[in-house]
Amino acid sequence: MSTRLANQGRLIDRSKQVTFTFNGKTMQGYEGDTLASALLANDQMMVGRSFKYHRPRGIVASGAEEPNALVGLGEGSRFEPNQRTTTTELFDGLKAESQNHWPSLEHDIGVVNNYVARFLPSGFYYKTFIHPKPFWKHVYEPIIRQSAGLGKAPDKETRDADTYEHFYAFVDVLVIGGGVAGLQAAKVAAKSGAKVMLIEQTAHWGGRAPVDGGTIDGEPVDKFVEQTVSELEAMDNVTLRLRCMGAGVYDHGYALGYERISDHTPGAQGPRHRLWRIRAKQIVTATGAIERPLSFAGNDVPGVMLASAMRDYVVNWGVTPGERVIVATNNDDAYRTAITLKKAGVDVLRILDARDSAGPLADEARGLGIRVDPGKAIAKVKGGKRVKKVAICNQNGIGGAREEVECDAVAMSGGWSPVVHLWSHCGGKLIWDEANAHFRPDPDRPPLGANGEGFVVAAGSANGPLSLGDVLTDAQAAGAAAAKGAGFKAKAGKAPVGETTAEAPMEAVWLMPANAEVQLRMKSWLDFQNDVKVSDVQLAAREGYESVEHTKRYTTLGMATDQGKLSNINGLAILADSLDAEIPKVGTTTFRPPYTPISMGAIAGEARGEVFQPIRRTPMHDWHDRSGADWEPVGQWRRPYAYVRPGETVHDAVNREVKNTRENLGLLDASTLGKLIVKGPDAGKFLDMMYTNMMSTLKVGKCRYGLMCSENGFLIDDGVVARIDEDTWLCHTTTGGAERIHAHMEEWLQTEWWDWKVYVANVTEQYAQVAVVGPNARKVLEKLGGMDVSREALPFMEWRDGQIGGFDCRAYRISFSGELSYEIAVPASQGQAFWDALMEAGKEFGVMPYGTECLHILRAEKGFIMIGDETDGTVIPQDLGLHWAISKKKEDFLGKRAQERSHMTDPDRWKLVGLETVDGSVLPDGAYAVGEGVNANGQRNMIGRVTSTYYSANLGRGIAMGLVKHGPDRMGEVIEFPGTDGKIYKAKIVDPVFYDKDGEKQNV
Amino acid sequence: MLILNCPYCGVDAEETELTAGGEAHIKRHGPGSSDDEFHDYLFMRENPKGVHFERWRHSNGCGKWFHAARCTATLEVFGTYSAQTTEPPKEIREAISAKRPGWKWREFE
Amino acid sequence: MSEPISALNHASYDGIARIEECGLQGMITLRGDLSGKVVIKAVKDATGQKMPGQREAHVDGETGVCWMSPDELLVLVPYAEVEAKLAAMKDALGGVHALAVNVSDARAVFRVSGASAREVLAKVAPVDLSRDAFQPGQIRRSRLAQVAGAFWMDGEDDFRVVCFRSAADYVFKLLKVAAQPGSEVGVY
Amino acid sequence: MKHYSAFAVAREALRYHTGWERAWRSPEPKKRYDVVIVGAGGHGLATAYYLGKNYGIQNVAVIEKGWLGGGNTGRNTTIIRSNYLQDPSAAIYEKARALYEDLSQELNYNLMFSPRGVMMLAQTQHEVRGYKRTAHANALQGVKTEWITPERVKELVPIINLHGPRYPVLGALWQERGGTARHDAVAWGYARACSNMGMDIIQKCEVTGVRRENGRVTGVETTKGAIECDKLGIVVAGHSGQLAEMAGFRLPVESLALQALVSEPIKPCMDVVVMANTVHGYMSQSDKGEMVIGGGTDGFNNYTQRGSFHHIEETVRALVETFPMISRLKMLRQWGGIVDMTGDRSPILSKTPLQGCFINCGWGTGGFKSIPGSGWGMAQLMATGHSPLTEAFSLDRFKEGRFIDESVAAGVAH
Repeated sequence: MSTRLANQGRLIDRSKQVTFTFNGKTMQGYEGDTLASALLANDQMMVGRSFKYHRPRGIVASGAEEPNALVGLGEGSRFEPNQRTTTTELFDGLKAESQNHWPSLEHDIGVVNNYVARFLPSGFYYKTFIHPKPFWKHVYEPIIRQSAGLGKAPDKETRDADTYEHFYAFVDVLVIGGGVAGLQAAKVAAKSGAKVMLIEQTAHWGGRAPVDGGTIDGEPVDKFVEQTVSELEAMDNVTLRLRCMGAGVYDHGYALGYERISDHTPGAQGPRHRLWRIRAKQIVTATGAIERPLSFAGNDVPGVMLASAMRDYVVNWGVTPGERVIVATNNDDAYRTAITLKKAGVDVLRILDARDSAGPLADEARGLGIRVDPGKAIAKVKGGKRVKKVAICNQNGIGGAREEVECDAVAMSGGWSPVVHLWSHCGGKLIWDEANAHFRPDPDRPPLGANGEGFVVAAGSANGPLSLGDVLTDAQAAGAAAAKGAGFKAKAGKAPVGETTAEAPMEAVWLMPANAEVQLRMKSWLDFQNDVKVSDVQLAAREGYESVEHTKRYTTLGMATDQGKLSNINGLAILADSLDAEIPKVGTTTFRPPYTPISMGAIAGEARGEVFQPIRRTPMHDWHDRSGADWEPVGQWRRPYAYVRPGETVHDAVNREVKNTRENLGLLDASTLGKLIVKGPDAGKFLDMMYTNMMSTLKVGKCRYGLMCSENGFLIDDGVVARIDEDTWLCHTTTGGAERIHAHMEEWLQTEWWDWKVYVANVTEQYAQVAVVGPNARKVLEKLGGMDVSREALPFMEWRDGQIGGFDCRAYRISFSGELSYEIAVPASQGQAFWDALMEAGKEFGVMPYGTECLHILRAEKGFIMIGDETDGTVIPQDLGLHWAISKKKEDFLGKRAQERSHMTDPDRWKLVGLETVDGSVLPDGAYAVGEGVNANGQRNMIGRVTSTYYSANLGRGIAMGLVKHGPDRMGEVIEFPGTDGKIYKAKIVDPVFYDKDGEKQNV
Repeated sequence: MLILNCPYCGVDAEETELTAGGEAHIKRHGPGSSDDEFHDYLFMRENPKGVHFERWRHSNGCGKWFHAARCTATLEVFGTYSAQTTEPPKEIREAISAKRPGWKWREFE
Repeated sequence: MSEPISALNHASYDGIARIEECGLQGMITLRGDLSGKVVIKAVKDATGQKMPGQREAHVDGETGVCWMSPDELLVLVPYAEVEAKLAAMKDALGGVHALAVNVSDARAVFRVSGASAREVLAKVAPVDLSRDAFQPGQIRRSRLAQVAGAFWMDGEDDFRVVCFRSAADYVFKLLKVAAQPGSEVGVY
Repeated sequence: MKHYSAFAVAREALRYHTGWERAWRSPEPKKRYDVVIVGAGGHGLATAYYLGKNYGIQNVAVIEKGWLGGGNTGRNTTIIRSNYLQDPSAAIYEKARALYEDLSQELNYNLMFSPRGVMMLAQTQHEVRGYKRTAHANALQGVKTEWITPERVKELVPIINLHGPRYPVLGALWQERGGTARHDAVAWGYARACSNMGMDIIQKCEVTGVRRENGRVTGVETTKGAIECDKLGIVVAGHSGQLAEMAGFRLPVESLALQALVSEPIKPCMDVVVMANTVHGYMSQSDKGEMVIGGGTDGFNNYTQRGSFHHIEETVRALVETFPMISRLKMLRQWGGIVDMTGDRSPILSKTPLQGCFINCGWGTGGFKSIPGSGWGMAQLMATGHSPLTEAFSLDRFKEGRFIDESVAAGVAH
């Protein structure tokens, strides 16, 4: 059984007991434990079920590479699925539950897959479940979906109780990984004066060197770590972060740091995670190495663990995963585990070394009384929910001639692979190291930065060297190289001297035993979580899925939540062997960020709830909100769709506003319309290019409606232009158009006509603008007093500066409703006061505010087009009968040439008309008119479509506009619009002006 | 996540401050141009895997348009320069030649 | 004429930094040839400040001038004086090609102050806000999360932040989140 | 070719699966083929397949620089839908969708086509009008879609937040028979069928030149030697510009990075595909349980298959707002592909100035869902010189100003 030892445990505080629950069972651990170490201390060997076969699974690693021991953590608004126990710090009250089983971890129905595993090899689902067709969607897939899926989904209405944030940091050198290599590299870089940031994913500095032993400059490793950290802490140019993982390396020196601020103190004040967006001139990846499992039958039984992990559990947390342990290895390092265990009082029954000979560590082991068997291998581990015994065979064989030994844990070591993920994310290349049988960074092909030079340097075991001495030497060089790359002079200096017991060379062992028969290969796991075995990779190769990417995708090797940290190289080697190719020729799959999964919350950062996206507000926003506004998002703005009174529906409110504005007085908050000042000696010439109409000839004091097209000919905006003085114009844009059109103007001025003397400024928000509309519009303004707003003093399509009701203002006599109408602009800071004054003064004239829907109906009654309704990016002004607004005199304007192309001048283009339903009903939004027959693809021929359709309370019937083929030539014709409701709507083609055809009302 | 130096305000701006504006040094063709000329002006774009000249706007910054010479295969930036030019300036072309001997882009090399 | 009201009417929040809306600030956008004598003099007359260089802000309280781009300045004057100053400026600029407009009401101004002020801004702007990179006397136009903004420092730990008036509510809420208790980063 | 079935799997299991044969042969190229297709992605393989199946043209080689299905076919978010607005788009995407319905059976390879339904949320009045318009158009185009209410949206997607503080869900355009398929399997299934017809799929073979005589294509130069052909199809997505240059013409396309990501797998919680265009995000849940999420394209030319992280951020924050329960899920993996974009963001399936040479490119973000329809139309075009499916997507439409612009329907073309 796994249990807490009486001694050891450098990271735990035995004076601080912590209580937690696993699957409802209360357990005890210590402060400093990980959830994994605490579970082991409570003899919880089995912690989950695998993805496909639902096999019992235990803890196999001690860090980020753990594939098996994932749990659902927390509850309610803090529940999180798939949390890795090995990287979860234990805290009091922690609640964890195991995953992917039903009804319970011990008794899981899904395990039936295990019993028929032979019938479910890789890719079996591509070959089966094909017939009968409807069964995939309705039978097979639901079963597969339910049995896959790993962690429990959070409740559908869950709202995350925590907050998240981002932080931008700029450094010369970012060092990722706080082991001895990272510490040393950071120190060297920092001493050059470079601004250094050092981040470490765990809660502790030093990495695994303190566990592995040895000395640095004659002192224990722990002491070196302590000293270096305090040296770094004392330097102003160094930032140190624990619990901050280097998640990804991106172009131009961008790196993501994923800081888990309060995962170990849930509910604490402040954000839970912080996503660091770090810009570094150079990045040092001191990310260490990960031990590889050995591929033998039953290597997935709970109790089989990486040798280094077993050592970690003993040394760091004072926990042993077993009391009678067998060690299997192809290298000397695993002997350290045996020695550590033995010294901690654990029985080490055998060391099975696949090699024929080992180094001095073997002598030390033997000296402690441990039996070492050279050339031996594990044929099979027996046991279901925990290890019971091991069958031993010769490594060179098929797995016969077994001796069986009872034990309760197995430590395995297949050698070490540098963590090259962060080196590789942004294009760093790898080379195959034959001696250590691993891929390591190729220093000649690093990721390239903005200047074309390499910007990532690997350091320590992440770069290949595995012994303490080599690691420190390498880190010294890496730190100096990074500082130099960042433009600093680093002193070469001498690396600290690391000393450990010398090791004999490892020997690559990709399968144990070397010629294992198929029954064993079918039980030799490569990818523990996704249940990919040696036989699966061999099957993929046999079936022609020869590219490493094909194999990965066909078998799902390396696609689990650990992203193949343990399985990739082993799988690759099996593939290479199957193809009879060299490993480096087969190559690796692509390493993609993040290094380990990061929370969606952290990625989203602060952008949630009220600050998810900006809501732009006019000065009268709060008044609208208080006054029943039913809001409509328009770009980033919100505009009142209608002001709904108690007892009214939205539709009622719209009809009331429509009638009142035509009959009495309506107020519209028009502040969102864009206002651009265009000034300069060449401003007239410039606006003549921007607009289809002539703006240079506009007289000072007057207004003109203008159309803007893209260079591709299509309408992009419209609005009223006012000439302010000899060289100044004010251009109104649509709501949400201000920034776009401002940018559009600047683009042409800066990149095409940069010699034209024109300045543009966006003054949209300087003003609150109110449309005062209706037969009583003049009366209310006259009541407020000030400027002469009479027909004579302020005629239609003119503007004046002055005062109304004591407010400085600019009044435009323009109308988008066909009514007598003024748009009055006052300084934004007085917008609300001005609005209040109008509401107060307007009482006797029946004033009511109106919203965007009323605005739309009023303009539709008049046949005025709306950008975004009548236009959709494919419509040219000619389609809309706006020839009058297209200057014939001008040689050039944006869009003119485009509008000469054959398809633009095609007489068959659909043209704007009015549409009146025969029965007075309202045409459906977006309905299409049909012609005869079908086209070559069997689609109904269409001859037109509805662009705007409303119920007009003033006319008591539905009105619409639409684009119809040859429309203007077909006045009076009735055409048919099939609705999606099955009805056919019949509408007569009419003039688009439905109300006050002679325009008498606006010009009074 | 690119960083480009805005030649107008001198900021090393990261991509989120910038707006990409497509290929640089395109000659406008208006009324009077042939269908082919107009088509190429609007739609035909160099799409090189390698050296490219393009327009950017420092939109969340000084608001100015500028040009950048960049490699589309490695994202290396050879330099940024004024938008008020009709062709890549000599020093930019030389900087590219130093890094990518034999490069070619449209009529420039 | 009624009492003018700024976007958030002096709203404030105390977290790891203090966030307060400053009320109305007179502002003039001035576009022109910044090396031209006329423009230099107009700026001097309006603010008493000399022409700022690239990304410089010469600000003293409610008066000052900020470099916005090679042909644009933001001129700060007390709100009550903006019309008079603008008229004088327009007069002075009479002969040259330039544009001066009142944008006082188009903007909102915040003060972010306190020991964590740099960190609060570094959460929302992609800008190096370390002491050696950003100091009083400089202005930076950038983005504040999802909207455009600009800021300068009136003193150590004391920023003024300008954004569009319509975005004031968003920026205030954004800064509040960034300044929430317990969110000190501990680097600046 | 060994027939795939549950019985075959059981039979093979008894001999430990040692009896399976290659899914496709791996031949050396012959000197000459009737047709050479460059690009063994979904579109190239489908083109070859329908050339053989519909027109009996089986002396075909499909040449692939890397490994088959290794480009955008294996990098997309596997969504299949045909609720497009414009007639030509609706026609080709619906053809594709309809072919997907029976493709597993036809190819004897389970592509896991799952018509789980695709929903496009309307979150502004403008989008409401746009999608109602699409629904009307679809009805006339033979594409079955409908406008559904917010209540129905919630029924179909229990994890959705209808009342976000920013944009409420006002309804959705719903295509019940849209869905997803296993992307790799589409390439593998077509490849197996092509190989079975005797076609040669030649991987790790890069085209280095296009042979021409008198304005006609005569073959290609490759890293495995010269190969003659009568007709050449260029179907290489992001690298179309390079191939076109070899063939002596230019294309109005630009290559951009498009990104996607998946979460860690969780138990089923979302059965349909949801696209939220106002906030720019879309998400579905794979059979493995991963939430599959699509991001946006960068605005600049890029061949690195890496995108900019801020697009991932924008997408994720939109989806966290739309589906708040994903906040504590974790992003497992992000990746990028190179998409080729045209001036109107619709594809090009066309003859080219070089006689005998055909181009299929510019699918932008719509490539996967169109594979069978594109292959069908392209095969028809190459075999007969004309296809109603591809006619509108010709190269000369830009000159005439005859665009196929899908962005008008408020929807972005994912």
